[in-house]
Amino acid sequence: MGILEVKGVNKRFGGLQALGDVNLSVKEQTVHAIIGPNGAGKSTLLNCLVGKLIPDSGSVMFDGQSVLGRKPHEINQMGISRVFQTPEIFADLSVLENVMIPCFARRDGAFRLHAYETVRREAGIREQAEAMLADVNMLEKRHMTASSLSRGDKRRLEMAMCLVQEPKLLLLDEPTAGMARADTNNTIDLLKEIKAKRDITMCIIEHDMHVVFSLAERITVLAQGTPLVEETPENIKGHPKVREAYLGEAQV
Amino acid sequence: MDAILIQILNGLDKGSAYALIALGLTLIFGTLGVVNFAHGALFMIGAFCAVTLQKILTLSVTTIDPERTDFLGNPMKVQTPYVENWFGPELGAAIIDWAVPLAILLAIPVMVLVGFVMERGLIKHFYKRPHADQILVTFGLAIVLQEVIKYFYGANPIPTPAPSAFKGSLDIGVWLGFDPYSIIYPYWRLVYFFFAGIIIAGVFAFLQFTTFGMVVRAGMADRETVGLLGIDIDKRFTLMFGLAAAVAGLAGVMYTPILSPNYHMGMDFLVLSFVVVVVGGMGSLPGAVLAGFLLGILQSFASMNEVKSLLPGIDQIIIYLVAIVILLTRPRGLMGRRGVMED
Amino acid sequence: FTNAPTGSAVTLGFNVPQTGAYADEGADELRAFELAVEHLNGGGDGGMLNTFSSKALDGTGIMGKKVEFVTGDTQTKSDAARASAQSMIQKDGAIMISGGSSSGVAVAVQGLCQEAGVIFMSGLTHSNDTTGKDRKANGFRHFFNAYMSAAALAPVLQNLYGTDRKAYHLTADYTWGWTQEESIAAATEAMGWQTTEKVRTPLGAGDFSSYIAPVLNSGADVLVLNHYGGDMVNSLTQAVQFGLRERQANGQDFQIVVPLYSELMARGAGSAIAGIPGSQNWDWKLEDEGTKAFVKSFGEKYGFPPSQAAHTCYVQTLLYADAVTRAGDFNPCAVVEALEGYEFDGLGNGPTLYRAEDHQCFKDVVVVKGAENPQDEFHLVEIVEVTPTEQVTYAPDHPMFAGGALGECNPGA
Amino acid sequence: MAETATFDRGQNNAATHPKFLSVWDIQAYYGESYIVQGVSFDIHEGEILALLGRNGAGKTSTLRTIARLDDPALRHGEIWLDHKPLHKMKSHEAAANGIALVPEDRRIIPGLTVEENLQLAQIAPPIGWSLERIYGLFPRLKERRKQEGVTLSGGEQQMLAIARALARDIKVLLLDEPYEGLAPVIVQEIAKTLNIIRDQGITTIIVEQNAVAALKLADRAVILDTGSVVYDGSAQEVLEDEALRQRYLAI
Amino acid sequence: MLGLERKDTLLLIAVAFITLFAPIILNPFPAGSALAQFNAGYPDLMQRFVIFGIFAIGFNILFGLTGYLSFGHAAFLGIGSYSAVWMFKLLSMNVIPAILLSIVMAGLFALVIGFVSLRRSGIYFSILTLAFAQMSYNLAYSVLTPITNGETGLQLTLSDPRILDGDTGGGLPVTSLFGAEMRETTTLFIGPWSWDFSVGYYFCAVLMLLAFYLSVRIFRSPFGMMLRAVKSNQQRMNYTGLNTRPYTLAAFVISGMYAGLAGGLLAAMDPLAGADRMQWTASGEVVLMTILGGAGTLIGPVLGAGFIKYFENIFSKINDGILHQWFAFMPDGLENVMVALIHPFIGKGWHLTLGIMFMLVVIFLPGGLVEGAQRTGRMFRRRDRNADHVESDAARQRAAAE
Ligand SMILES: Nc1ncnc2c1ncn2[C@@H]1O[C@H](COP(=O)(O)OP(=O)(O)OP(=O)(O)O)[C@@H](O)[C@H]1O
Ligand SMILES: Nc1ncnc2c1ncn2[C@@H]1O[C@H](COP(=O)(O)OP(=O)(O)OP(=O)(O)O)[C@@H](O)[C@H]1O
Ligand SMILES: CC(C)C[C@H](N)C(=O)O
Ligand SMILES: [Mg+2]
Ligand SMILES: [Mg+2]
Repeated sequence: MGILEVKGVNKRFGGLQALGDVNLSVKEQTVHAIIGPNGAGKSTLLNCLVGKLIPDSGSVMFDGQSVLGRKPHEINQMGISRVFQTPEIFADLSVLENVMIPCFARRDGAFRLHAYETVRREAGIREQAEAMLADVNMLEKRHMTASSLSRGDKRRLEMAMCLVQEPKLLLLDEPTAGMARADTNNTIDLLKEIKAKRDITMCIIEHDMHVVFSLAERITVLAQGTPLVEETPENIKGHPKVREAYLGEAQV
Repeated sequence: MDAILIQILNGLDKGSAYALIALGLTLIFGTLGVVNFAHGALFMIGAFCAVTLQKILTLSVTTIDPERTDFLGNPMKVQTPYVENWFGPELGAAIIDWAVPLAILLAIPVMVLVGFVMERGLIKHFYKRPHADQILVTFGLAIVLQEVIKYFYGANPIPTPAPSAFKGSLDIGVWLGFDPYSIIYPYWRLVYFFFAGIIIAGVFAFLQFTTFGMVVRAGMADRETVGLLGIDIDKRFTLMFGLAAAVAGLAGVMYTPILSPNYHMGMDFLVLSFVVVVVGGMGSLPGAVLAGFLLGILQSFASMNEVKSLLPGIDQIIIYLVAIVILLTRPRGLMGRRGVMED
Repeated sequence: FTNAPTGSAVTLGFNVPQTGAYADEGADELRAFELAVEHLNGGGDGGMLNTFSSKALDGTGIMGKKVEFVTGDTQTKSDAARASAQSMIQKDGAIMISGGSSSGVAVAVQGLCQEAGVIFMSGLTHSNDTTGKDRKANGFRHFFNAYMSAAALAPVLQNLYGTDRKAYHLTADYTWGWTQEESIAAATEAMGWQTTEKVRTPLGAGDFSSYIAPVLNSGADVLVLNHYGGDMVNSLTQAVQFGLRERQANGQDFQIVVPLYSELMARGAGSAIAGIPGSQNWDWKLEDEGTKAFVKSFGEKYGFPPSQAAHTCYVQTLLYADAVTRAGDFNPCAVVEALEGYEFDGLGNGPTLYRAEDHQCFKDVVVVKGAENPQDEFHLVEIVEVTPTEQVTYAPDHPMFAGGALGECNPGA
Repeated sequence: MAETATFDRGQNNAATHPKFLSVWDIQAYYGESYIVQGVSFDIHEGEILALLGRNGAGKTSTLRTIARLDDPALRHGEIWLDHKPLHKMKSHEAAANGIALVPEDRRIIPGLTVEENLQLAQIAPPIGWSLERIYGLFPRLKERRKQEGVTLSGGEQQMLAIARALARDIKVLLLDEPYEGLAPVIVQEIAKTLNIIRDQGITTIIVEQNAVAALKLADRAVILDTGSVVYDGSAQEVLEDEALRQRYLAI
Repeated sequence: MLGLERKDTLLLIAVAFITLFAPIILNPFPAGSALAQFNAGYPDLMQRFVIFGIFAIGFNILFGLTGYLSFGHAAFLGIGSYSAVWMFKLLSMNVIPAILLSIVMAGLFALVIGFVSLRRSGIYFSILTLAFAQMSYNLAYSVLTPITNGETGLQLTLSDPRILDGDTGGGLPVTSLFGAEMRETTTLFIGPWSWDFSVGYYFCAVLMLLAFYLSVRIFRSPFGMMLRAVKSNQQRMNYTGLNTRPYTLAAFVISGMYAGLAGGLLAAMDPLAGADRMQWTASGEVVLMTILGGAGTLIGPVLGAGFIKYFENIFSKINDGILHQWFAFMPDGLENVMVALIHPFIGKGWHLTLGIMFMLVVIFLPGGLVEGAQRTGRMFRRRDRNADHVESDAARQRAAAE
């Protein structure tokens, strides 16, 4: 049994079968990559996991519990965090506050009326957030308003926001897209480090094969809404179908 | 039965007014995304175009009639309109009589101009500003416009009768086989209804059969990108504003025989027109028109004695009640588009 | 007592609607106040000071103190009106407040003046409540009320339209509308009319068509419009548009009645008003000396005849000044005493009494109708009859006025 | 193919040199923050220029300035395209003169379908590729043409953004991270397309984090760091000079 | 101090100082001088300043932080007033129970209305709140007259039971705080100046300071941060494991209670509750106050409230007679020209002036009055550009918003 069990999930958008009978099992404390051509349904699948979309049929179990029918915040509180394909951050807030909010969410749950304490006094939370920002090399930008970050920085910020929650399952939708190569490498290291430090499971979507092959232990290839193969990285590299449908002449 | 029919007719009429106002408002609010609290003022200015034309047409030469005396016992000043002097008393009187429809000719250029000036001079700087700022500035403008009108025309309503050809009413009931007088409908209201129909159809056709509507909507959603595609969106926004102002103004002109114009009529309609637009759904022209008619008719029904005796006060709150119910059952009003002013 | 004048001047507070639907009434009231102050201070031609039966006033202000005034905006809202009155009392030291153009405002401000210990000489307020259940010792009303309108109108209506009539009421849905509806219905029923329906309409409805249309088939043959201001202009115009006046019902011509009239409303309604009967507190076309004097000084100063709003406010100011002078004291309680039961003449409408029990003024009521062919814009209203005082007088404990108590006069701090 | 440009700083050479697009000492601000700090380079017709640099170096800001968007605001410097002063234009005028920008976050217009997004590009002249031709290049878009543009998958949106640029008759194509989020096969496709575009004489500036891919395609490279040019030379050289890459790109 | 940061403490002290000395500050001109017209230091207006300040502070907690624009907040003000007057009629003239009931009732209504309205966002939310408030207003004006006394407004009468107070003698009783009458005023004369110190004003002022202090705490609390996050990106909130609904609802209820408090105080100062208080124009007014002062800033709403109330009460009272007094020193012709020029803007033209001021402020001071204050402040201390401005962070957040 994996920590995440997706069984027979279907999702249609009008005439389009975005997901057709997807089965996926992600083992605890592994990094599982999902790759596939554009429009294959990768993001749609993640959307079904975090409650953004409700599949037409099928089941999604996390840690032995079904996530279907739960609200996004409940799912998050179960231990699933997600980095989106286009950065979703609190654009009007400072970088530091962006990271503090998930810290609060982790400590206090989905709602707590702490209207009389001051944020300043929450030293523990702030230290946590600053430590996280330091990890992603953004500490010196902590007082910037998030909207004025460059795009690559926004991605790093979003990742920090998810990591700081110490989720059991981290879903990453193209976390390094638009990141400079150096930062991509840093990110790979960071994810590896976190993985080593904590019992975390990761599910990663990437088009950057360097990232995929540096991190993934299992790879599922999705094409036109259905899993094509699920294999170890070594086997994927040489897989003819995958080469044709996805990799092309790319060097991996 | 006839009581219900007559309420439907009344509702259609009220509905056309709501629909016309909401239509203009949707162009600015639902399409340009500007919370225009001055829209009511535009409606009012339209109405005062009719008043002004009437005033112009009755500009008079003053002669002293020593036979008669005025209220202080001084010799009486007699006023004869210039038009009667120029065109003869009969034609002159007829022209004066037709002041309201003629005012359309005055209102179109005036309103388009007002729209242009307002957009270029003020609104232009507020597209990127928060809605709150738009509210403040347009509300300020509305107050200013309304006070200016009050300064020149006073606070009391000014009668602007329909041409005498449209006085009286049509006995629709007789056609349908009811007793005479059971369903009657004033001619001018019929005119208003058809007028509304024409304007609505015209605006729809313009936006449907040209790319104008699409471009403006796109420009609203993302003006930067539209600029990257070589489109001068500012010009189109200005035009759109002129169009919206003209629609609002014409709605006002033709409404004057039904509602004697006064300086606060715009504010009176303002809140209601926002409700109509939102119930129709942000950004949807058909939605605005539909909601206008729907609320008009419902309001008519709610003012029937039978209904009122069951639910006292229902006629005063029906619009709001319906608005609440619709907005709770349909998240984006009747036909709203996703993402328009939802945050 | 509150705001006792110490210097060489005394300050009066004129609280009128300067914005909102009644702004024109307010403007006319203000003109009248200014004129009154001018006359009190010995300026102008003296106006009604010359015709007033009391000769206490001599054009040297009030008790030798020059009259000054402050103005405020009621916005025709109770809240704003009270704020404005408060500021006149607290900031400007006004010792008397007058003006206003709505019963709600009048009652609210009257209550305030009672608490603050100043005199309130109300302006336009027609609801029975002002001197009925909401009467106050410090407040006086020169305007007539709904009951008196009804009492004056009823006989005229009987003459015009007979005793076999079915009336349909459209009523502005608030306190003033209700009391007028109640009064008119009672008076007309007393002479044999039936009331088929009383329909309440929301304030400022704009389009009344859905209330008017059902009148057609209701079996009624008279429509009573208990509306005022813009509402009345619209409901009347629309009723005429719906052809009510050309209609026949129950074998008689259909008729419309507007119990409370004003010249400004008549102007707004245009030709629709022709022939419609109603009542007024006063009209500039009255023939008495006081009226003539007032119309002359007002007309010469402003170029048009005064409205009934102007008249009321002018008279209220003179009356107050006179009462102070007669009492020889600015103390509100002395003023109240001087005004209670006071009889006078020469301020229009003939001999007049300020009744002690409820501070309502009793005088002739003017029944009017819209002119068919007005000779100019000032003759939109014709006087039908001047109803003598006796006919509109009622007992202080009349049920329509019951439930209130004057309390004691309050001189304040 | 490209002559390595040597730019005389402090002088506007655009008028005298037969350069196609000249950017001279542009300085641009977001509000009060000084972001583009005097960038100069020029390009010949049909050249492909790779504009590289770390996150936050100012690449996007430079492209936006050239496309004449309101933000960042150009306060100093000149931009000449084919003897026309872009720096005096607004973005829609620049577009009419042949500039097209494929923005980094794609900027598909909400509320419009895929096809409407393309049609919108063809409202103002000059008009480029026909819809058929575009669909020929991106069959995926043809399939999805009735769908609302913003619901496309990330990669599909990227295709639409590029397609939208091609729908106009352009002289200069500014690509801000065109490969981001695209599957390797598609990246190869697009690279091919860019070559086709170059063959038609369209000048391209490409900003890409995937520096290697961009350099392979490009004739010249300009590297930015904190808003200034730190390298301007042949792309080949950057590809080959490890030390250079390490210094400016950390790869 | 008080658990606040230095700059907030300074702000609080400044506000406290200004409110406490308002009777002096607002009456800068000697009584009887030509400019005395501009004095605003009389009890009724000062009370209104602070009461509407409370209203706006509360509104700002909802609008300034979450971005949810309620167009029906006046309903809560009205409910507060009605509750308080009923308390005066039935129980006692002591203001404490009245105000408590106001807050509780307004809170309850806010809970219900907020629960329903918050199911929608953006303009849909605004219209829902507007609809609820308009319904309340229309009903209060007509059908509910037995409870609200309709157009006239709910007032005290001699026949009210007032179980705790017992007989009050002949006149109407007055509101008080354990015997201290709200209307009690001491006037201090110093030279030509006169200053009014009224019990009612100080009562309101203390509550306003309390309300202000609370709002500072809320702004600086994690809760406040969450609300700003809601405004910025609700989606992200949800995917971060936070349930946005209780946050917004809590903000709505808190701001409703502020409105209730304001309504209760209005009634405590002047025991009358009119339906007009619930009309959309009244809801609009608090919106305008907040934006005018600077939404999302701490002190802005109070400034906005003061600004509007000042125009309403001071400008509307200037009449031609006063103008003539001012310009009396000029030659007659010139005097008349000046009066004619200014005439349209004062007295009955005060709305015109207000409208123009709205436009000027929003055009030239995008952040509202607070922004104006900052600019002036900046002008005075050009030197230390980087100095921390008291409000700058909030203003910046606001500028970045939407
Ligand atoms: N709301 C929607 N309505 C209609 N179609 C949709 C919707 N959302 C996604 N789709 C379609 O579903 C398909 C799968 O989309 P998805 O975003 O899951 O792709 P993806 O695998 O993440 O691709 P990419 O790698 O390009 O991001 C696409 O063809 C997309 O156009
Ligand atoms: N709207 C803005 N307001 C203020 N500063 C901004 C804004 N946008 C970008 N910046 C700043 O300008 C600098 C350059 O940003 P730019 O987006 O041009 O970088 P970039 O080179 O494109 O980076 P990336 O590779 O991450 O996309 C960054 O420091 C960024 O923080
Ligand atoms: C203006 C008044 C004469 C009538 C008004 N409606 C009232 O309440 O009394
Ligand atoms: Mg995707
Ligand atoms: Mg970039």
